[in-house]
Amino acid sequence: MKISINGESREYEGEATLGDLLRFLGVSPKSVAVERNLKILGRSEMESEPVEPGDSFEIIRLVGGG
Amino acid sequence: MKISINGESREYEGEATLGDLLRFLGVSPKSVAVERNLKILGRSEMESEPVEPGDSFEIIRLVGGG
Amino acid sequence: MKISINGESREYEGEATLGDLLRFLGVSPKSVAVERNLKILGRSEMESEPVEPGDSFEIIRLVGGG
Amino acid sequence: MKISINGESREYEGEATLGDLLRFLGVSPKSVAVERNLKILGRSEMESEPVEPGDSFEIIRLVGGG
Amino acid sequence: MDQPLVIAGRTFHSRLLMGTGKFSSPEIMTKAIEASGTEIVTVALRRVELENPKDSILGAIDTSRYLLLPNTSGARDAEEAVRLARLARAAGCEPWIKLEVIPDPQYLLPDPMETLKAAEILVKDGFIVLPYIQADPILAKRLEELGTATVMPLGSPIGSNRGIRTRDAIEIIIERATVPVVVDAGLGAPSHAAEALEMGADAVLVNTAIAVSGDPESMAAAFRKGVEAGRDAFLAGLGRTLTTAEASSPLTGFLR
Amino acid sequence: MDQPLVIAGRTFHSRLLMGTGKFSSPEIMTKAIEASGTEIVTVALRRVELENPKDSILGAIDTSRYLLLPNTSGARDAEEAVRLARLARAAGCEPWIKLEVIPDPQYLLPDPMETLKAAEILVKDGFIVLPYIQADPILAKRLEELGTATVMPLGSPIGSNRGIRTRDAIEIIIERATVPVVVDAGLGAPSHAAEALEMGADAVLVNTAIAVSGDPESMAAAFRKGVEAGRDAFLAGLGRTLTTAEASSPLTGFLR
Amino acid sequence: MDQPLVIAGRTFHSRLLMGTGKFSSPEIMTKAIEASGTEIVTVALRRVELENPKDSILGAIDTSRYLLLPNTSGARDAEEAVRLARLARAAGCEPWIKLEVIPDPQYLLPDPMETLKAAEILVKDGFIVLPYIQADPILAKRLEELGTATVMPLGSPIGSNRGIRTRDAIEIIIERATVPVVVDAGLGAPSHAAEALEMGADAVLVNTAIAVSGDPESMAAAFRKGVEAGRDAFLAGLGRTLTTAEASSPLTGFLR
Amino acid sequence: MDQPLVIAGRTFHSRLLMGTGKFSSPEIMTKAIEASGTEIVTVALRRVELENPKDSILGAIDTSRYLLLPNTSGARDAEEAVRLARLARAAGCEPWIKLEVIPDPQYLLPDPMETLKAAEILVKDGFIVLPYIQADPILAKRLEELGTATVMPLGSPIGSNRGIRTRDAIEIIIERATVPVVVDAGLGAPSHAAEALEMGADAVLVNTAIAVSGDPESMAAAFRKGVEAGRDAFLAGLGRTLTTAEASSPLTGFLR
Repeated sequence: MKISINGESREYEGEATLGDLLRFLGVSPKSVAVERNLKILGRSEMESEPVEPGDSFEIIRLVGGG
Repeated sequence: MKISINGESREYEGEATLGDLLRFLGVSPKSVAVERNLKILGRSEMESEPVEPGDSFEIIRLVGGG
Repeated sequence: MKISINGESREYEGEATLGDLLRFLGVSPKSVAVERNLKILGRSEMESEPVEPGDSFEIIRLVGGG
Repeated sequence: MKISINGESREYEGEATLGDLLRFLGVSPKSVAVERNLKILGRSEMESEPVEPGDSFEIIRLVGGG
Repeated sequence: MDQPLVIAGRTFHSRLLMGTGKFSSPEIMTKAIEASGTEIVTVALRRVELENPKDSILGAIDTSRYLLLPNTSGARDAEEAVRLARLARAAGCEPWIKLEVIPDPQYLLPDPMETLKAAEILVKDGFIVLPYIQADPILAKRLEELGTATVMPLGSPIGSNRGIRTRDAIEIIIERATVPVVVDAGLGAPSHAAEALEMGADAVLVNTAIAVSGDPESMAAAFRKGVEAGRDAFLAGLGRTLTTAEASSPLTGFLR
Repeated sequence: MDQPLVIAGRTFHSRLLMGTGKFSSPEIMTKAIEASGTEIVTVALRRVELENPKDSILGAIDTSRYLLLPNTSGARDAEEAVRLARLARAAGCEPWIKLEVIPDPQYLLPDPMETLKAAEILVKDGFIVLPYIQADPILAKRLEELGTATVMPLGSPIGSNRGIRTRDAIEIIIERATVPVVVDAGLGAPSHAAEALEMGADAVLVNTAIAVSGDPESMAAAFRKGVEAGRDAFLAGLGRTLTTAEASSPLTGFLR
Repeated sequence: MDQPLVIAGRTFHSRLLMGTGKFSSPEIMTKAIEASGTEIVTVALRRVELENPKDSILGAIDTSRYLLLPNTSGARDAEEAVRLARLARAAGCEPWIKLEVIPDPQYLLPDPMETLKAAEILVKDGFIVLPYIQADPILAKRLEELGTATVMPLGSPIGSNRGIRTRDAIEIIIERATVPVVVDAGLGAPSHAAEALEMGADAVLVNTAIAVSGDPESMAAAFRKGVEAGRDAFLAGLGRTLTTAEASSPLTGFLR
Repeated sequence: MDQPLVIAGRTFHSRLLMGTGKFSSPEIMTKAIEASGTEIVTVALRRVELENPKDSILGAIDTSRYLLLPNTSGARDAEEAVRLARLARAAGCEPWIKLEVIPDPQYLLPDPMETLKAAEILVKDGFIVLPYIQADPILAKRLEELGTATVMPLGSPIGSNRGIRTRDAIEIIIERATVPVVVDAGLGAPSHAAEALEMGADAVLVNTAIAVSGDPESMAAAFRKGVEAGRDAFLAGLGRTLTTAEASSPLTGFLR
């Protein structure tokens, strides 16, 4: 299915939960925040949140800053 | 009748137009602005604007300022 | 005899050495410098330096300063 | 004869007065000061001051400055 | 040749705006206004004193020669400022207003939010708005976007005579503004006014330094010259500053 | 009414001394001198270039209108300075000399000891001596005691355009001097010149800021106005500076 | 004895907040954090790079010892700032946020109106808000009234190393604030940090000056000492400044 | 690693010299000396009071731990200064002398010529001379050439607490000196001391700011930290200052 991650359009054929997607991307859920279609997901929701065609995800992490 | 001018309550028995009132007070209409019951009066309205019991007037003039 | 100490004229009838004079004044030689008639005395000279009529002494010590 | 002018050694065969030398050089006496062998010459001396072999002259003028 | 100062389409040849407060007499004020060469004088609004109803500053200012610029001094919020602006217009002034919204009596610092709110209302209401503000480049830009005719950042607190203590921010405001920048408040000496113009400010507003001087007329003339000096220098182009020296006399040492 | 500036018994109506170095052409220099209103122009001494013997600055300066003030630039010690002063006199200048003894080519800072030594010799020799010095109040007093006609403390290094970076010391020099204090060097803008006069300095000397400006004639006029503005303000009396504000409009709040 | 710094009921013994940007490596950053003695480190939020998904700053900061203070850098308006704050919380941070709303990439100056708007929303949403602002005393007071935990006025533009160029305004902010005042941005040297604490600021935030130093670890230690020096001096009580001198040695002249 | 401070071949690990004047009691002075970490304390010389002959500062200073540096305060000319230096040596001090020749009681400014004269005599006489001077780079160089062990330019008048008001000149002195530069006088806060060391000064001397503080012991500790902070920062390398900003957070805007 076609989804958008951090502004890039991607083909994704994996399992249809966000947990799977993050594992697929190699991103540890503990260190990030995720928006699905502009809705910010809580820690607990991440694993089971579905991934559906056309979804748009923002995956954000902490970096150095002043 | 009882009216309020610039925050002071006054007895006024003169003619019942603002023009009369200003003359009575010795104020030249040309150099001031007047609010009647919070309504700002235009130059043209001043002369004929009625003065009624309980009216509250603010008579404002220009002074030195920075 | 009449001598001058730190600008004040004094009568002094004690023994005729500076060592005696300092003891008489209650000044410890270790903590001061002495000029006799504008000649600065070395540590070793102090004890035996004579005191003669008309001598003028400056007795200087260290104080707080910036 | 050999003379030095402003630090440069020169051959000069002209008349033996400073006035001649200045005219030869194209320098107007009115706008300069001259040292002959470190002696500063007054206005009046300039014309007739002799020029002799080995003399050293400094010819100085005013320029823009702050 | 210099361009004249243009505010809201109106042309001025003087870059010195003058306030009329604190003068010891109308005569002294009139002389100072004359000497300053100003074309814009600010005034305030207050209640007529009923014991003394004739008193008016208008007698002392020839409104055919000077644009009267009423201010909203005394207003602590946007609503009071708007009311004052409208009263000024009703009193016969042109719809020009020096907008100041000052909640703070000690340092007389303007309120950025209330100033913005009042500016929006007054611009819509057809006023030509000259807002007095902190030297805040972002605020200045927002006001300009709202349609104010100028921005008037402060150099230092009103009447403090401290000069331009907000130089960095005013430089940024000048760099970015598309409306005239008038440095207002705190200018205590002609050198301060000259500095503002040298920085590229379009004009300055001065009141206290002139009014409380030992000789207001001379001080007004001094500020006039200071403003002209600063403007001329800005146009002629100032040299860059160096951390070392640069000889003004030829460097070829004497006899070398 | 202002008193004129008096140096060594001679009266001047301008408080701006101008240097003649670094101008791109004699014509531009002449125009700038004219525009500055100065009555004293400084010049340097150098060897005649034998390839170009006719060249002289005198053609460009009307010595009937301006006092030529030769400087001793290039002198690194007292002896060279004295020699230069005497050469200047021999070249037909009046016995006025701007004494500068500068061992240091990078910052062009004057040598206090050599300056003092040269001043003593030149005063005895009948010169009217205007010494260029660090802003050192004790040195200034010593020179005055030796009989110099002025003291000329620096604001910042020559040609640096940094303005008055020695304010504290110059204030002390002014407070104590019994001869005119002329602030010299580093004045890069009319606001700097105005500041000096506002502080109570008797005059300023400017060269680089005018000569290297994009428009020397306008810049000279700007400095003239800056100097006049500062002097007028000093005479009129500047207000004191405050750390808080002081309202220029009546403090009785609006409708209160 | 000094009181510890208390922000939103939480106690800190260090008055130096440290930013984590611009370090050349995580190791150097970790050493600098350690040397600074800080208890609060700021971080930013950005998209995960999908090519490099493992990379995280969290590995380099022991969150049991340091409070992570995420900032809203990159937000140009209130809405983006609020979104970033919520993402930070969702990423596992405590609900503390350094609020910065910066529409301007050149000087990185904060927007007062958008900052106020975002602060109101975030305070209602349960965040502990530390807003980065211009040194505007009225704005600071409004934010405090909205319930922000501190105010963080800037000394000079971010990363400029210019120090405290807004001293007058910061003094007023400190005089009036009832929440801690943290001077942020532009502090380029320990002397700048010491000055802020001597003025009575409760803390400072430093990033660039440490991160880009030749030796970040030593510079962090230097800032730690500077902050402690300034705080100690503020508590001990600084002497007043004089325009004249006051002898430190006895004034009875020698032999007099 | 830092090099220790070396003066005349003697090594010191503290870069803070401390004066002993103006303390309210010997106990408080002793505690402050301890807290400052200093290794050099200055003292003055005065006549013994015959009514109170026992009184001596030596009881309060452990001369095995601190180098006593007598000053020549009270001397108005070279001759008095030399006499005082010799008396200090006769009183048992090592031949180190802080040379100050001050004709002026109001601003306590040193006399450059008399200082130079006294320095020459004292150096020949075997003294290690630390002269207190105006911030005059040429004078500093001359003293160094005469063989003084340091130069001690003033930041501002003694006891004025104004900090470094002679920054430009001190920067030049530091750039050129081959002996240690000790900034003396006027340092009123740890930030001033830190600034001096950041500029590259080798040490500072502080008295009034510590002695007259509400808590001299804490203030001494604060100056110690300020000096260390400034030195560490100088060694670590300070960033350059910018007129614009430079982001500390990544510039890739959020979600962009």
